[in-house]
Amino acid sequence: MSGRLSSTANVESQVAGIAASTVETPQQQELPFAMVNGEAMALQPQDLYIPPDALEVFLETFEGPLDLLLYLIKRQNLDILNIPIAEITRQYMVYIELMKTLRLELVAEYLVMAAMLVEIKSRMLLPRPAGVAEGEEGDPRAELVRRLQEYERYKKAALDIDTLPQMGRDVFPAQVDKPDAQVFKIAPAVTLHEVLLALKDVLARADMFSHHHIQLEPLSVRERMSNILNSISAEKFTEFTTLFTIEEGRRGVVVTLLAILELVKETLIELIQTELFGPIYVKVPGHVNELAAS
Amino acid sequence: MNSQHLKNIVEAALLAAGHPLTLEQLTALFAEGEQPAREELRSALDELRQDCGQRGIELKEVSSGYRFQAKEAFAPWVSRLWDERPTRYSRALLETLALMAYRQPITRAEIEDIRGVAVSSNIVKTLLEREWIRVVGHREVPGRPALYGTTRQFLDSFNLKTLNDLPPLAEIRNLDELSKDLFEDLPEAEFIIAGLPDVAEDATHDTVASAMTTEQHNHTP
Amino acid sequence: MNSQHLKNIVEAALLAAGHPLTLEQLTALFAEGEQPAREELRSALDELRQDCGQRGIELKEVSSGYRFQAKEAFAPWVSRLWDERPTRYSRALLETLALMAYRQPITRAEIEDIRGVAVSSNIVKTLLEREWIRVVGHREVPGRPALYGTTRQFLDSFNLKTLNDLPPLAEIRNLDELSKDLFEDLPEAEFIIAGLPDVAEDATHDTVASAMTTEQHNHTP
Repeated sequence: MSGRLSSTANVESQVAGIAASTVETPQQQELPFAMVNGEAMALQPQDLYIPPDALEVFLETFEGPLDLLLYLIKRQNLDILNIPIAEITRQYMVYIELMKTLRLELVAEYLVMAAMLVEIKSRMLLPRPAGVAEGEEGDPRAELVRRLQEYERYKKAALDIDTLPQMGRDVFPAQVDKPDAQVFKIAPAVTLHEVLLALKDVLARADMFSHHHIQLEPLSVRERMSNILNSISAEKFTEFTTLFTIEEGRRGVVVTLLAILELVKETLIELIQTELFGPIYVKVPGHVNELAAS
Repeated sequence: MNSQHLKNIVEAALLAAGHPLTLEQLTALFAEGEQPAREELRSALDELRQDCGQRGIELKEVSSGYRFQAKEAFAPWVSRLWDERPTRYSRALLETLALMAYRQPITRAEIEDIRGVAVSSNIVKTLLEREWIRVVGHREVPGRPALYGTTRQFLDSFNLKTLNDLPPLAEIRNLDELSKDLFEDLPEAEFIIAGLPDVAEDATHDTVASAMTTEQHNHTP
Repeated sequence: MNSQHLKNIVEAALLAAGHPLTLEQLTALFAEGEQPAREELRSALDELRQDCGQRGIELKEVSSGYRFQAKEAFAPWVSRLWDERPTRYSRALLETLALMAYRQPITRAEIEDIRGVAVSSNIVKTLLEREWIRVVGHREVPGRPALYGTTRQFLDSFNLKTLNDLPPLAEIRNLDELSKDLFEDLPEAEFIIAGLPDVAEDATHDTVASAMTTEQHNHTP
C-alpha cells in the first residue's frame, strides 16, 4: 500500500512539474520533476523528457482520458460547466505528446479524446451563422461536459464504495465452533398423486410403442407375487400349501394361486412334484447353494 | 490500555478467528509496547467467561487455546442448521417407484425397457434407503438381476391398506377424470403446497410446478 | 418459549452458522408447534443488538440475513490474526464495480463508454470469482453481450442490506448552466478568428470527422 501511495505522490509531483511548465505555478517549480526508483528526476523543459518508468506510473495513475481531463480541471479549480477548452486542450496535448513518445499502444483512448477536444475547439472557433437561434445547435462542449460529469459521479461512487466497511478488511464475521450433534436427513414428502401422474406419463410413453403395451394384473396379484418371492428361497423347498392363508377366504386363495401361476409363467419360481399325488414344492430356480441376496 | 477495550479486542479476535487462540497469539495482536501483561489478558478472559453466564455461547479453554463455542444446551436447535434439506424427488424416481408398485416383482432392466431410459443406481438406492422398496428375489437369467417389490412402509407412507387401494391402470390412463376426492385428504399434499416457495431454486421445480398445475386443473370444473 | 431461552438459541445459532441467517432460517430451528412468532424473533434480535453495545462484536442485518461481526473499531487488532494484508482493489476495479452496482444491468461496452477506457477481462473475472457480480442476461444486440448485475454476496461483503443502502450518486448539474459566452476564455481564439477563419476549419476537419465516427461507434452498445 505504501508503495502505491508513494508512486502516486511521484506522479503528483511529476504532474505538478508539467503544470509548472505549462501553467506557470511558481510555487511548484522547485519540486523534482519525478521520483523514479527513489531518485529525483530533474525536469528538462526543452524536450519535456519523462523517464519511461515515470510514464508508466503516470498511465497507471489515470484511469483514462476522462480521468486525466478531470484532473486538469480540478487542479486549476475550474468549474466543470465552464471549461476553458483551448487551455485544457493545450495542457492535454502536452500529456499526449509525452505518451506518444513512449507507449503508443497504451494511449489510443487518449488520442480519441484529443480528437474530441480539437473538434470542440474548432467548432467553437466557427462563427455562429446568423439567424440560428441561441442553443439550437447546442454548445459544442455539452457532450464533453456530460461525459465528464457522468464519469466523475462513478469515480466518486467507486471511492465511496471503497470506504464502506468491507468484510475481511474492516469487519470480520464472528463464528463459534458448531456443536457436536446428530445431523438429520429429512426425506422429501411425496404425494400419491405425484406418483400416479408419473405412472401416467410413463404409460403414455410406453403406449406409443406397440410391443410395450402394458397389461397389468390386478394389483393384489402383483403384491402377492412379491410376498411369495420374498418368502421362498433357493436353498430350500417350500411346501406349496404353506403359501396359502386359509383365513383370507376364497378370495385370498384365488389371489395367491393367480400369483403363483404368474410367477411360474415368468419363470420366477419352479413347482416341483416328485411323485404322483405327492406334496408340491415351490422353489426359486437356479443352484441350490446360491444365497438369495437381500 | 483500558480493561474494557482490551476485553473487547479479545472477544472480537476470538470470535473472528474461528479457531482457538493462545495467550501468545492474543498478545501478538498488539503492537510492541502496547502489549497487555499476561495477568491483564487472563482477567479479560475471566470476565468474558463470566459474561457468558446468561448467553448462548461459552468461553472454553481447550488444548490449543481459548475459544467460544455454542453451549451444549442449545445444540438440539443449533444443529438443525446442518440438517439436510429435503430436495424434491425427480420425475425418474417417481416413475420408477410407480412401476415397482404396479408391476412388482420387477427388475431394473424391465423398468428401463418400459421407461425407455436407464434407471440410475441412485434412484434405486434412494428408494431402498427410504424403505419403500425391497429386493424380493432374483430373476434367473444371466447376471441374476434383483427383483424389486414395494414394502409395508410404502403402503403406510401413502396411507394405503393394500396395493389394491391404488387406482387401477385404466383410471391412471385417464388421470384427468380421476376423482378428486381420492387426493383430497392427503395431509402431505398440503405440506408440499406450503413448502413450494422455498424450493424455488430447486432443479426439479418445474416438475412440481407442472404437477401443481395439473392438479389445480383437475380441481377446476 | 421463555424469551431468554429464545434469545440464547438465536445467538448460538447465528454464531455457529458461519453465514447470515434469515428470519425464516431462524424459525426453522424450532420444531413445528414450537416456532416463535416473527415479533418474538425480532425482539430477541433487537435485544441481542442492544447487548452488543459495550462489546467487541455487533449484530448486523445484511442482504442475506442477520450476522454477528467484529466491530470495525477493532479491525486494527483483529486483522493481525492473518498474515496477509487485505487486498486493496484498484480504481479500475472499483469503478467497474460501481457502474455495475449503480447502473445494473449493464454491459462491458457500456461501462467502457462511461469510463472512456477499456475494461480488462481480468477485472470482470476477479469480480465474478469474488461472486460480487453475475451475468443476469444478455443484451439482444449483435454479439449478445452479457449484462452484469451485483449479487447478495456483494451486499453482504460491503455490509449492506439492499442496493438502496449504497451511498447516493452525485447529482449531475444542469447543462443549461454552461457558460453563454463561448469565447471568453480564448485569447488565442480571437487571434485565429481574426487571421484565418477558413483555414482553421480545414486543418482539423479530418481528425474531427474520424473522431466523431469513433465516438458514435463507441456509443452503440
